Amino acid sequence: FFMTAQVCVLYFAKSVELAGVKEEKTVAVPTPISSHDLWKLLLQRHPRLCELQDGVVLAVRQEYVPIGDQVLTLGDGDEVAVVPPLSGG
Amino acid sequence: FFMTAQVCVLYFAKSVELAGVKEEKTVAVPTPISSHDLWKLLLQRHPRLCELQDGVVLAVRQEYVPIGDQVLTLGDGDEVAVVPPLSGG
Amino acid sequence: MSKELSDVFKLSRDWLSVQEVVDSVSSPSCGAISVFIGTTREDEADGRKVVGLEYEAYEPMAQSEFNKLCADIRARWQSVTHICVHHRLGWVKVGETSVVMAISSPHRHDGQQAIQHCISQLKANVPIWKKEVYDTQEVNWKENAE
Amino acid sequence: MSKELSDVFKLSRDWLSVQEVVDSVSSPSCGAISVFIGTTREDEADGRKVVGLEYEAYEPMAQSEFNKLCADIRARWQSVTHICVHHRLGWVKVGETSVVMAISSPHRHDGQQAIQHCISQLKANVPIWKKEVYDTQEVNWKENAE
Repeated sequence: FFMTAQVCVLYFAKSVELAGVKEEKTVAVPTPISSHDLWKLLLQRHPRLCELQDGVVLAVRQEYVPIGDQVLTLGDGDEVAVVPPLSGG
Repeated sequence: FFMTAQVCVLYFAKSVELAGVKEEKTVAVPTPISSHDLWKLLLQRHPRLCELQDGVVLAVRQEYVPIGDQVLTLGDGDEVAVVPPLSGG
Repeated sequence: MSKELSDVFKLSRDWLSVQEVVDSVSSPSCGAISVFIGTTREDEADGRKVVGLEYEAYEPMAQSEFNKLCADIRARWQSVTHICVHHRLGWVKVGETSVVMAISSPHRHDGQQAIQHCISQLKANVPIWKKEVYDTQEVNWKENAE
Repeated sequence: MSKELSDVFKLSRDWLSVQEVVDSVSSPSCGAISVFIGTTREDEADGRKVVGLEYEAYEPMAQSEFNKLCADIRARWQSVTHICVHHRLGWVKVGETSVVMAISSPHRHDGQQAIQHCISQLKANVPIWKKEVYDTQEVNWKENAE
């Protein structure tokens, strides 16, 4: 039994250039969903994101989530971010 | 065969209070002399310096010299300093 | 003596003031302030000269990761009193300061270890990115080694 | 790129400027500046309150010991670029800064280790002394633990 959540997807750094967008306010996403499947869904929307494959992680509700088996339960309005390798400092 | 040098003795920190003087421009000192005997000579001039006994060192021509067997060759005008434990910083 | 502790994080599009960061961690109970300042270095890559860096952040998450980092620092070095980090966003010319951080503590050893942990964990965990901009107009997104 | 190195030591009867010390080690080749600031802490000893510290130095020897310390630092961390230490003399009220030191280096690790060595060796080897002055007018010459 799956539901759909309307999440807000944020892009940062190189992922903005690859996706061609900084923010998508309502993206329909099945929930629950593994972080791996969530990433695949974003890759379908923006195939050039595959350049980031190595080193990218997601942030869900402002918490880091590695791309893998972890199952995420999403709600409407939740923030999902594409997080390329950090370079602050 | 001993000679005598007229050295300048400088006192710092607590040794100023104990000696009652900051600087003695010409103090006659036999040379060569061990640093231990040089310290004894200063103690004879200012007996209260014995309060510093533990932890004091000398500086001769602005180089540290521990109080011990080291033999010093002094010349007229050489600077000898009484160096209580440091507390900079 | 009750001890007030402060954790201050600021993302700024303006020039950073070292004095302001130092002042914000000063405390009469602290004998030691450890400071780290990161600046953009003159550099070359493949014959191109770096003219500056462009920073961006995931701002609310940067603040929450900073809060976690402060909790981690305080768990490791319990004498740490105040922590302050100011980080630039936007365009930072070569030679300008990109980050200033200061930590105060009663004695110096805790603060010195804490400041090293603070900069390495900030680079590892706080969502901030920079791209190098070259004299050829080309750009390159950087990646922290650690 | 030829590298100018500077070692600056100042004994000052005036208030110390952190910015001045930081500026004097800045260099376009350096991405990292490590800073240590020592201040006089509010303290009590046997029920007496410390109101301030009185510093003195064997000035020419302090300079020559600082020069030796810089040579030692440069031998241990060869990427260290500039070293600057400003130290107060005379009367320093509680809460005021007694020493500011900064070291610049291309990358941060060398500078962070060097600054720790710099403060501990300064305390151990540079002929400077302080006495605590209490609210009772009593005084006590201090002794560095290390």
